[in-house]
Amino acid sequence: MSAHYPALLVIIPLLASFFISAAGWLRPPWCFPLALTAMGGSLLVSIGLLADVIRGIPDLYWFGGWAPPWGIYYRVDHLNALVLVVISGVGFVNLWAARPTVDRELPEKAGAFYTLYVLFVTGLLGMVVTGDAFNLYVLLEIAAITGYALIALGKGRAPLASLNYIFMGTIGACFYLLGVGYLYIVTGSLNMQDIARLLAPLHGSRVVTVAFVIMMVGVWLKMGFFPLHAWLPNAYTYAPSPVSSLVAPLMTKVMVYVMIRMVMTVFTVDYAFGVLVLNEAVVWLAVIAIVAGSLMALAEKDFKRMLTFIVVAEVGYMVGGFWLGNRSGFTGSVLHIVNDALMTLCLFLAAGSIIHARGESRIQSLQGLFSTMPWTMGALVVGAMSIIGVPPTCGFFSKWYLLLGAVEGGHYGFLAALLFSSLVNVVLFFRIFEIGYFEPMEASHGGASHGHAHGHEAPAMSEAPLGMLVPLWMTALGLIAVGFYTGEIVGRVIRHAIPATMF
Amino acid sequence: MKILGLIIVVLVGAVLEYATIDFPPLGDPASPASTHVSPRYIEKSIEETAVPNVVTSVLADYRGFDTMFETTVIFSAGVACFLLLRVPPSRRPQRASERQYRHRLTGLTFRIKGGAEVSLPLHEFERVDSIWTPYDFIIEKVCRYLIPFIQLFGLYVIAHGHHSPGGGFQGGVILGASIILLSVSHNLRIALKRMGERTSALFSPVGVFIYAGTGALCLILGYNFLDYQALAALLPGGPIMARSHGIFIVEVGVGMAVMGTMVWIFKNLASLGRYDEGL
Amino acid sequence: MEDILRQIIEKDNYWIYITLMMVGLYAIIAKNNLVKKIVGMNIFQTAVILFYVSIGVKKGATIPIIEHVHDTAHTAIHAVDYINPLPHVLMLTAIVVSVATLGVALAIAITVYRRYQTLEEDEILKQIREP
Amino acid sequence: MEPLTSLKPLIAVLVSLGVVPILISSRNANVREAWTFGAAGAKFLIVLSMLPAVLEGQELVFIVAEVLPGVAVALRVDAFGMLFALVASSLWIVTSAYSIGYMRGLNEHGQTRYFCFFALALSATIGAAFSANLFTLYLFYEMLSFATYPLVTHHQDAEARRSGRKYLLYIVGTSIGLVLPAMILSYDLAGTLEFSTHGFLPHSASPVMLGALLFMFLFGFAKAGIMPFHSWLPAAMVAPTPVSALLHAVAVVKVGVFCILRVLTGVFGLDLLASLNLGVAVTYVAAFTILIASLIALTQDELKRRLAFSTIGQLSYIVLGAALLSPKGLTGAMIHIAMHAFGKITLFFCAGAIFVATGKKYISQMVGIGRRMPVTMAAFFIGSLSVIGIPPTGGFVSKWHLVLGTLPNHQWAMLVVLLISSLLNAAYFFPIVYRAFFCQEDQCLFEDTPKEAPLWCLVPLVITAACTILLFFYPFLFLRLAQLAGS
Repeated sequence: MSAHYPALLVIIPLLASFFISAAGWLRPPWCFPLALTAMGGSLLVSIGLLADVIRGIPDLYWFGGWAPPWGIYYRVDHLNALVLVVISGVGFVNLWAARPTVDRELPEKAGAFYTLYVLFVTGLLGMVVTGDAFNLYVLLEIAAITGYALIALGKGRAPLASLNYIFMGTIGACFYLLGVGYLYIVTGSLNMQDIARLLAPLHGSRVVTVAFVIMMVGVWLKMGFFPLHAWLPNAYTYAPSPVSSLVAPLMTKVMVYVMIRMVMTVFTVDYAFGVLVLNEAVVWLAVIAIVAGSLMALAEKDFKRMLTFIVVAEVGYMVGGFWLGNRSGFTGSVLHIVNDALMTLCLFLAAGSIIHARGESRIQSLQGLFSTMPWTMGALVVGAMSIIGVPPTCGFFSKWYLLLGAVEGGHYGFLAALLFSSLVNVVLFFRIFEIGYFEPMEASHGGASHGHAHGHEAPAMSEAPLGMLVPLWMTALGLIAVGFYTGEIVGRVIRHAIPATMF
Repeated sequence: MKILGLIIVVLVGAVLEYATIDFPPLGDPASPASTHVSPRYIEKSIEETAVPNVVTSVLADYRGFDTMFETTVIFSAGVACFLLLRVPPSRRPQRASERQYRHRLTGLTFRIKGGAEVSLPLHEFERVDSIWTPYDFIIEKVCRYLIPFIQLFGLYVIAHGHHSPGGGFQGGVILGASIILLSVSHNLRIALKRMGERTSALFSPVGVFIYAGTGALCLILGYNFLDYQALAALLPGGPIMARSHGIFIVEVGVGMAVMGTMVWIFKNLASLGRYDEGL
Repeated sequence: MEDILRQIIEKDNYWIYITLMMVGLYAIIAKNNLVKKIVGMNIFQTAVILFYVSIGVKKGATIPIIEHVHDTAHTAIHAVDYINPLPHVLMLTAIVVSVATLGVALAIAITVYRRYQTLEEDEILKQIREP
Repeated sequence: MEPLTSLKPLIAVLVSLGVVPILISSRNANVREAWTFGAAGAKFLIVLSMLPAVLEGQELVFIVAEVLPGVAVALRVDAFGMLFALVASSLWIVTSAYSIGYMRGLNEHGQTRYFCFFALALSATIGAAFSANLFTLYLFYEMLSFATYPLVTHHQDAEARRSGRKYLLYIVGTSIGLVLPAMILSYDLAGTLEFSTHGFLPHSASPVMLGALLFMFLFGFAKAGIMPFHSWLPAAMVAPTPVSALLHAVAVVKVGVFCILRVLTGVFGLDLLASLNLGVAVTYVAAFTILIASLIALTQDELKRRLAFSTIGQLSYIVLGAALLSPKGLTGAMIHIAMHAFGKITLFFCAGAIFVATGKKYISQMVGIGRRMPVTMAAFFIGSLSVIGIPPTGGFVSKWHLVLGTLPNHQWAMLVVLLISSLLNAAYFFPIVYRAFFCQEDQCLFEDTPKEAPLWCLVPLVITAACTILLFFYPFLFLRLAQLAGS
């Protein structure tokens, strides 16, 4: 049975999405359970795949029974097995938290919402595990289109933000498609391994350089890498909270994975870091991304929008870490994909439950949160610790590898940017904790609590529903658990993913 | 904003142009694209899948997995339009809008003020939408007779994808277009009578499910996903013919999905999600 | 000078697709009306499709449908006689994707219009800035 | 003696962490306080149970998780760690008793939160004491910073908010800004972070790098209150007095100094410092801090701020002692942690008792208070004797070793600094005691009917005062531990 895992990984959620869509019309109450089985199924399969990879069983899957350069094939190796588990894990946990909001805001269209939700995760899972460049484009588009629609559901400026996201996202996807076209016209094959083999003699030619540049620009645009990030803050802020806590942790991280996959498998590392002298410039771009992201987050008035700028800065971490070109940088970047997905999920879930209870996310309106919503704020503190980089949480360890990579690569600009961004994160989050801790709730603040002077007796606890708190705390504890398991993750999985030629 | 646009456009154009210098000239048969992977498709297509139309065999068999996700893209676009636009009946404002009726025989139109209840012999009258659509006898009749043949041609295109250019997508679009023609020539309500929202909303998941289901069936029968030779156990003819049949079933699935989605998207877009009056 | 001219003439299809793509890109960036931007996006995607299809062309080759006569043994099929089917398959997918994106973009444009009663981006931004 | 793996250090750290959920769930105050007492007692007993093994030179090790290649979250109980843990856990018992009296006396709000974060801070302190490598030390150091923030800003008013902001800016800012890069650089140089008896940094590294690393560590551990990064400590006096007493006199600041000593002995190693004569530079920084802090203390009218500046001065004694690079100096520094702890906690308890009983904060308002609160002021006198270093109290023992430490390397300047600062200590403590007992008739602000602070406050400060005297006569426990750690 396990031989079929790579196929089952994508088929289970895909088939389930059709059933959910049909159930939306025939048996509406079945939608959520079906979505849950889909996510649960793909989570189990991805864990099975990770176990196979750790045991050293290579997972190659030929679709339609055709050999690679002719048919499409899936390849599960050390790099993407980890990302698979993260995606399906985040999808599964976030689905729990999505239910209260979905039941409240769009009860009639729950079927359609869960269909797009499951298709989004399917698109991401497929993108991570595929070995075919064009198939990656198709799955990229599935994730993109479902993402556009889900984001446009939000209130206020959501449709306009989603429209801008469509324009930038389509340009990015088309650049990627053009890059694949340029490689196809020169090599004649669409299979990643095959292209790499045929590309070796052509490394000097213009086409490969331009193909590389276009693909990178396309992927950076989709990932929201600093100069091309204009769509990200609005899209993730105005999206409904279950959507932003799904899209924010996953979309950018998977695109970072796609960048790493492209550079590692298709163009091969010694081309990217040897022939092309691009990586110095890219690391400096990442430095600008981190600094700019942190500063813009500092200037933000809205809590959720501040989180989106932190996501922009975190993308700078991953891209900069990878382009340092040494083993620690690579390990840090891949580990940061895992850690940052969890951290961003924890923060956006906390933001979601605050908005669910308070109705708005302006920073000024977060008064008295520690007394009214202690559990949510507790989880937010753990998430903040992880973003700042405090040891037991996982955020510290990926930052540790990134810093180590910067020191080994002698890139002190990147080191300074990382430290600067950590310090700015401290200021960002403690600004919110101060408001939540010191300022008492004003009178009649939407909640049932009454106003009072010095906050002596704590106002009534108006916590988010249990359905949102359990996943939030699962993520928070997950952050600490992953922190302690970093040794295992790096030792067993990431170390084998590093290409041999990387010094 | 315009100057920025110009600069970016010129810059990107130059970069793209820079690469074309190394491209093989147009149509040269020895270019890598034509010599590496595709010769096998052309030479072995008949042998392996008994489908003369190589594009269909590559589309549905060699790279069948791609096409499955392509159909999923269409399906997700349909669901997305529904999710974004459809105004659930419970939420619509209940004020009675003024209504217009036209007497079938004489062509006279009556306008009923909002809220007024009038008993009219409905079989003689037909409802006219507030956006006055020019009632044209010729168009209505011509379309009425034309649509069945369009649909027949659509089915032909789906079924004949093996031997002539065509296949699931093209056939599905033609079928969808026939329903859209009906709602354009008449009005949306008649089209809804022919193909309700629920049927079109169920056509697309069922269509894509046929595609993915066949693949899963091959999985259950022990072969890889979408490996149609597994169907030899169920269908007559050897493994080669099973591939051809497999491709045909998949084309039917795609046709259904595309038709359902096209109609569904059109209804949502045309009536802005209210399903009361169309174009 | 002469070989540059030959270069340009021989590779004219790439010129066309690049200009088409740049027109699309310019429309997306510079246009003010949202629907015009959507049209620009569609042009952009069609340009990429044109590029792919032009890869598959072979001089003197016919469409990739092999007429085989049932009774006679298979005469050898040479790849040279038929054009390259792979780009056509890929572009079927790309066309479907561009249609889907167009559909969703128009649906979202309708929700924008429903909310702001205008499709001009500057008017929308003005409405957002001072509610 | 190969290290013995045992679960005890982990239990010692986790016992107070485990009590937090119980504290949250317990409804009435008495149950909560009983649990805090129980946890404090249990922690002290566990630490005590490890004492005999440590005295024979045995080390107890427990590896929680191998987190990074060559770096693990691991606990190791050695003599130095045991000394500090003993002091911290024993004083927690006394302080928890004191804080019951204090919190009830002023019926503070948010007491559950107070006791929870107090327990968290203590588990972090003990964790830091038992950390086996620089990484675990940094982990508990950060945990302590964040656990004490709600304690410092307990009153939740504007002033608490400002001092909380300053507290974070200095402590978390320097730890992320300086200690983290320094740790990364030393890991890059040495490949490991395990403390070893004579330092793990390679001698081959460039002296400039090593010097920079040393000063990044020195100023990075801002909790030690070395001069440029000291002003968070007076600002933290806004906290309730038991917090200032235990944390800002004993636990938090001592962790800062403990980290610096660990860095000097475990990361660099005394011989490496001697070879690069970096030790002299550190002594000058410490001397500068001692003198300036003592001078500022003279000018402070608020009692707690004066004690705070005195603490800054005393901490730099410990850094100075270690930087003398002589065995005697190191022993003196390590004992001073214990002696100063008992002395200074008595002084803070007295300050708290005065505030509970009379509500007075400023020294100028305390003329003649000895007549009203004789026992408190007597304890205050003993405490100040210990801090100054006059014979009948423990402070003398550690000062004696510090002075002996300056002799072998002929560092007369340091000897002079030690003596002057002792004089300065006397200069800012004796006026308080003198004016408390021998005031002229017209200036006495208090009538002479004795009315002490509630018993819950009084008994702990008497105990700690008694301990300071006891430590003078029986300092052998701490002395033995310090000598073991020094060798």
